[in-house]
Amino acid sequence: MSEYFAGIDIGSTMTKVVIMNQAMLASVIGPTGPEHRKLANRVMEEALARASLSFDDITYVVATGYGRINVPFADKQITEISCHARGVGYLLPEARTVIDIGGQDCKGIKLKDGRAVDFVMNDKCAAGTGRFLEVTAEGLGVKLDDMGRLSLTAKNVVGISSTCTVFAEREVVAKLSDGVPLPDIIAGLHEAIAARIYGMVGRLKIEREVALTGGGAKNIGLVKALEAKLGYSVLVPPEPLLTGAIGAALLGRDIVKKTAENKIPLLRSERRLQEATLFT
Amino acid sequence: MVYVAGIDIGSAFSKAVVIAKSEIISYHIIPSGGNYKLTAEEVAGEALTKANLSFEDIDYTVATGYGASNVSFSNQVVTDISCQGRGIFYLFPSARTVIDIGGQFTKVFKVDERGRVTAFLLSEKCAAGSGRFLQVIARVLQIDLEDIGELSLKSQSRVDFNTGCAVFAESEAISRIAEGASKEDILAGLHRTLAAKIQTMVERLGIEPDCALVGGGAKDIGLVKSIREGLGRSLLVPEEPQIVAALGAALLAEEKAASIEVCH
Amino acid sequence: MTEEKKPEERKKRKTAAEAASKIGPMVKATIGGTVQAREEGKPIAYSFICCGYDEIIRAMDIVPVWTENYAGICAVKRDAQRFLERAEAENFSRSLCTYALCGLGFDAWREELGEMPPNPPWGGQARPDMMLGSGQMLCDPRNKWYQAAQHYMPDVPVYEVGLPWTPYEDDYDYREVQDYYVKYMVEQLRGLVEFLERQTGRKMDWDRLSELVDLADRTWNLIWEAYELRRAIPTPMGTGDAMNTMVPMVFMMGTQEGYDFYKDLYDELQRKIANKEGVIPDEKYRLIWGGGLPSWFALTDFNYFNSKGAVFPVETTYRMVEAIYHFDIDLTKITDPLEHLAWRWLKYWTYWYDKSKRRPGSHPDVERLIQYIEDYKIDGIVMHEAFSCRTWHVGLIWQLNLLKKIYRDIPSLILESDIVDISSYNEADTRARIDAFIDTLEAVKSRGR
Amino acid sequence: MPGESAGEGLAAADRYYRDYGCRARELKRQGKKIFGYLCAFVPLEVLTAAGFIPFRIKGDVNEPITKADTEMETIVCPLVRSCFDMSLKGNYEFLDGIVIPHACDSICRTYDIWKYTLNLPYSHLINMPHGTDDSSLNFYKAVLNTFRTSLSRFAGREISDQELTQAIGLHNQNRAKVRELYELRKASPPLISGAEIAKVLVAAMGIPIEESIEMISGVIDEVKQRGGVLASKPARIMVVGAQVDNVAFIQLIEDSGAWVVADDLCPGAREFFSYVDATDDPMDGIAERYLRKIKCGRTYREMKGNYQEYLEDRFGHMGQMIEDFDVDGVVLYIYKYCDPYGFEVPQIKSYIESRDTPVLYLEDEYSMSTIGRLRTRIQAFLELIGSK
Ligand SMILES: Nc1ncnc2c1ncn2[C@@H]1O[C@H](COP(=O)(O)OP(=O)(O)O)[C@@H](O)[C@H]1O
Ligand SMILES: Nc1ncnc2c1ncn2[C@@H]1O[C@H](COP(=O)(O)OP(=O)(O)O)[C@@H](O)[C@H]1O
Ligand code: SF4
Ligand code: SF4
Ligand code: SF4
Repeated sequence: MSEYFAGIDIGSTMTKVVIMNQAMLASVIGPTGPEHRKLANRVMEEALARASLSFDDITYVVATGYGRINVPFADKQITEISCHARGVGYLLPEARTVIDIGGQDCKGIKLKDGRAVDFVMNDKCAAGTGRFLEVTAEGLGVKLDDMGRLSLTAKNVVGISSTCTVFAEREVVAKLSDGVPLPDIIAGLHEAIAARIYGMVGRLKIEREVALTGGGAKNIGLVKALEAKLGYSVLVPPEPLLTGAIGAALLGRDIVKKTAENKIPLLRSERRLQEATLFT
Repeated sequence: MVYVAGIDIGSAFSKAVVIAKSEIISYHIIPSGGNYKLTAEEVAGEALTKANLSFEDIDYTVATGYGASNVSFSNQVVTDISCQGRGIFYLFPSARTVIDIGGQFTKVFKVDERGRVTAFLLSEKCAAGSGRFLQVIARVLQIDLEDIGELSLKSQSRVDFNTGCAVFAESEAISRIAEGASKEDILAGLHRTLAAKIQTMVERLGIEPDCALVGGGAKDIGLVKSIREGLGRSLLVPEEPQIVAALGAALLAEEKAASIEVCH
Repeated sequence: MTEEKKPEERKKRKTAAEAASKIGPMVKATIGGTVQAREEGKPIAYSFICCGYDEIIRAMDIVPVWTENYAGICAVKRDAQRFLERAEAENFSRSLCTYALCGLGFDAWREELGEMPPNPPWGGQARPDMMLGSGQMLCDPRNKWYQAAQHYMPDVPVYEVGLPWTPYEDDYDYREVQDYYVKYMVEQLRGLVEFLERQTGRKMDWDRLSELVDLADRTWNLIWEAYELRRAIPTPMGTGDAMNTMVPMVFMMGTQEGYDFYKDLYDELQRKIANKEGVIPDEKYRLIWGGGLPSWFALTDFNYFNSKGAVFPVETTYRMVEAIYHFDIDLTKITDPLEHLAWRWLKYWTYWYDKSKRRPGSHPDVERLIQYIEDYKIDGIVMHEAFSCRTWHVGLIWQLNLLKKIYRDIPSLILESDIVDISSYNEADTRARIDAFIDTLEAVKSRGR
Repeated sequence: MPGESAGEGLAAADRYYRDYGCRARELKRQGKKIFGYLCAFVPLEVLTAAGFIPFRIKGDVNEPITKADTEMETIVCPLVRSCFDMSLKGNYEFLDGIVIPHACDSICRTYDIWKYTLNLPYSHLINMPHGTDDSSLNFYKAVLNTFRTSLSRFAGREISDQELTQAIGLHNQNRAKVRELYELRKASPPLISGAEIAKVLVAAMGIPIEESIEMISGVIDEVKQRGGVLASKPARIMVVGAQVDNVAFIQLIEDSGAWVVADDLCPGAREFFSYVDATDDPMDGIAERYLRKIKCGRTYREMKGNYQEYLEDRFGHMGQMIEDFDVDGVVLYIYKYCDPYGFEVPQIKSYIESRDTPVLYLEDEYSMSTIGRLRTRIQAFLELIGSK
């Protein structure tokens, strides 16, 4: 009988689920937003449907991400640091450093033999996170998806001095009103955020290869800005948003394997696919 | 009849006021959006339409606010602090301390018996002390900005907040909800946080009665209540607190128009 | 209060005083000189400005590298961010003194490369043979910075010079304790001399030291007299320029070049006063820069003030001298140069104590503000709160509160930014604040009319 | 039911921790004089000898800082701001004076603000030198004598050598008790949790020294009696940092699946592990301890020998503790705007890591609101230790 593992990554912005056995069988990405959080089970159900499995077929469920504590149907909670490390170790084994740019935080992880050995994390200030771009995109009236592409057409990148997200928004709007071309502003934003990320992740003594994960990796402008800072190109997994969820599923698989090897009983929670009680 | 206009291009909202003989003929408020130049034209145009006037009817226009320099049709730019002072003097001649809760900053200032601003303080370099904080929260809680105040008054047990950053207030609010807090209690907590920051500024400047509260934040009755309780005194709040600077700008425009008349 | 609309042109910062315009080249030469000294194998020491013992360094022919100054230069060139980021990558908090962070980032980078980081401003900061730390009460970073730098240069020795001054207290008068303070400082300075002798293999020329100490004394007096000339209306020199002319005061004491500089400045100011030549012809508001180091990347803000009719005839920042003939002891009678340095230091820091004791509830810092406000006919106070330095920037609010309490209500503005980190600065915001402040100055002035 | 006497250890500690200052308030009513202080560098022996009760001013992570901001900039260490805030809000209304050491810029630069805004009958700054060489030591002795004289003036009587010697004895006894308490952490699992110890030590900062000795003795007895009640957890953690005067942070680590078994903190090992030696002039022993024996970033230590030896001299006590208490990982916990520690982070980190002990460096505010964001980091750190 084949064993199936699920990883669920409840991020601050996006909820991601993958189901794996030896390979990835299904994945779903949905927004986290406050009203969606209680629907974590729906995202899970959808993934199961895509994999044509029922919840009882799943051997082990690992939850990760910012909302991991609130997943009643998970067997174990593991931090996104370990999950991203595991995910990258699997997807891009040559990577030594991971930079994960999520919705509300940004992490740097140092890898050795596919395991996290050190990490840094910023979540004190929104600058340097996906939210920075979301907020400013909104201020500029640009779709988030277009930010990266637009910035690549910049001619004179403008400097953005504010690091506070809210103030940066105003700064860019003022620049726009002053007639500065949109691409130049967006490129400036990418540069500012790349500098923040680079300074923070630099604490780990960045080693090649560098893998970029999380939503920020979907932004080509940001990727380019970071590459300019690093002086070399980075690796991006095919779907960077899923890295943590894949890592979670894999860690679940590791746990099951290890318990089997050591012939110790597998500890599983009394789980059932129920609504996550995030709201009362 | 001499018509003049005051345009206040704020960081969050743009306001236009048309007056004649020091009486408000019409006013209009729209979000500032991504292009101040167009916004200015739009908000002024709307206000004029309401007054059944056209741009040609306006003798003099004073622009103020964050995006004042983008108002292509203005005759003069005046700092918003002077406009606020003028507007307050018109509305509440007895006010000596004024709190202005705007989109990016909170300002506290003192005005003298002629509406001149003699001292002021601006909130710190962080959006957490401004009205923007409320906007962020309104969005995350999926309620209309207008409803914030009413809702927070229903709070039974306030959730205490302590965050430095407006953007993070959002995630803090989400986690508090996850912990089971109600929207009402969260709002009440945020109001308290904001009010405490504002209170600190007022105390630093030294409060003198009467105290007026203006700016978009003054439309939030929950916040007003929280500030009133914190300061332990009553507050003068205009009917439409958001247009005070624009009104002041219009009044200054009127003075200017008059003096030009005299010159001719 | 109002301003007719006209297109805003971005002005390049200009210095009013000719003397001030000489500073740029002087500093450039100093920094270039250290890089050259390194090549020539002259002994180089990292050192802090306003250290209180410039003369010892000069008398020993040691080439000082003023590390705070270099960070300031990086900031002026708006090229400090990469060094700050580098320091952050070394795990230094971004809340620490950005002079230190910029310097440490630079050092870490230079040591890693074995050569200067790419395109260093003005040729870069030379690697030292020794570092002279500061155990003054002035600040922690000056105590910790070189210790931290040793992490990147473990072979470079540090000597820490303790030069505390007596606190202003209610429970005793500083004169009760000054003797043991001086004794300690002399011991520390002697230790410094011995350290330098050990490091360089040279002997101190005590006569030369005495001469330099005397030269510095004369420079102190000269500076004081030159700066007092700025009381004139219109004032011939503002704080924007003083942020340049402070250079010889804070790190060229005991040099003939420094003395000559102030001689020229003195003559220039006198000439200007005679011709009624001011920073701006029509002064509307006279302001005091009442606290805080400037944002080095935004010195043009001073010109902005000028454009609004405001001038700064006086500042407390960097005014690191008093006329020594005003001290309550005759310094010239103290012939031992080390003792002389110690007493000068102590008397400088305690200069306003007696005055303050005479006004109930006062404090020396506030007393100094009051004196300047009176002497220079000041209409308003501007301060700058730089987030990364506690030493000069904590207590500003309190000083204003106290001023209001024991003296009078006077318009004030506290700008918030930093000395080096430009990400804390927003020109539009700053200028909006300045505009608002000018409005209040006008309102307060017109009340009198 | 907690009784009235301080004797019964844990319960008393809990009560004093929860209602910090309650005992001082009582004593004040009985006519005692209470002296507030900040930081480990105030020689408490002198205060005790003068018959005054030293009371360490504490912040409150649950209380947002508001009042302090009306008088003081926010670019100060948040701990100091919170302490000041609590004082302004009247929580320490019973103080007769404050004694502040020249510890760090945050403390030193706010001294005047404190002094002027609180307007207490007595205030004094102990102007400690940075250096530890002989001339600095002599100077420090003179500074301490100035303090002694000033305090005598306030007390209206001399402070005798005999009183000093007696006070030294008491404080040393207290220190010995704390050491004994720490011994209980060496077992695996420890006999007493980090959170419990933190509570006891914080409680001890706010009560007279005799009562502290009694309370800690009580705790030791109780813990020995109850035996090994704590569950086994996979990691043993040491916390290094400045003043951590609340349990929340330690509790957070322990809730995440580890025991906190050692520290270099105030209040904690930094402050309690070194004794005052008996010397002919009691002030000699006091000066020696505070200037040379307490190892804190604010004090400058000269390099003797090569750089490695120098690091050993500065941070060796941390290494020793890691060994003695069988520590698996170190959490380096520094407040924003803390200059003495901020500049040492790379050195401490590399020193500890060179001993093959992982380090988690956290920079924090002083507020409960940050606990959530610290949690993920701590859990990840524990996962990382666990997978080693
Ligand atoms: N197509 C896209 N282009 C650019 N950015 C994107 C895109 N999709 C998502 N993002 C960014 O990714 C972030 C979410 O990333 P994610 O790694 O899922 O974060 P979290 O785990 O915190 O939810 C969003 O804030 C958004 O800015
Ligand atoms: N109807 C409303 N109810 C509550 N708050 C409001 C309302 N309208 C605006 N606000 C608040 O007022 C702020 C904008 O105030 P405003 O004075 O217009 O600022 P600015 O001039 O900077 O644009 C917004 O950030 C929002 O928090
Ligand atoms: S005084 Fe301030 S700016 Fe100068 S070194 Fe010290 S902390 Fe830095
Ligand atoms: S860490 Fe050092 S300076 Fe800070 S309170 Fe403790 S002993 Fe004092
Ligand atoms: S934590 Fe640091 S800054 Fe705060 S009081 Fe202690 S030594 Fe000073």
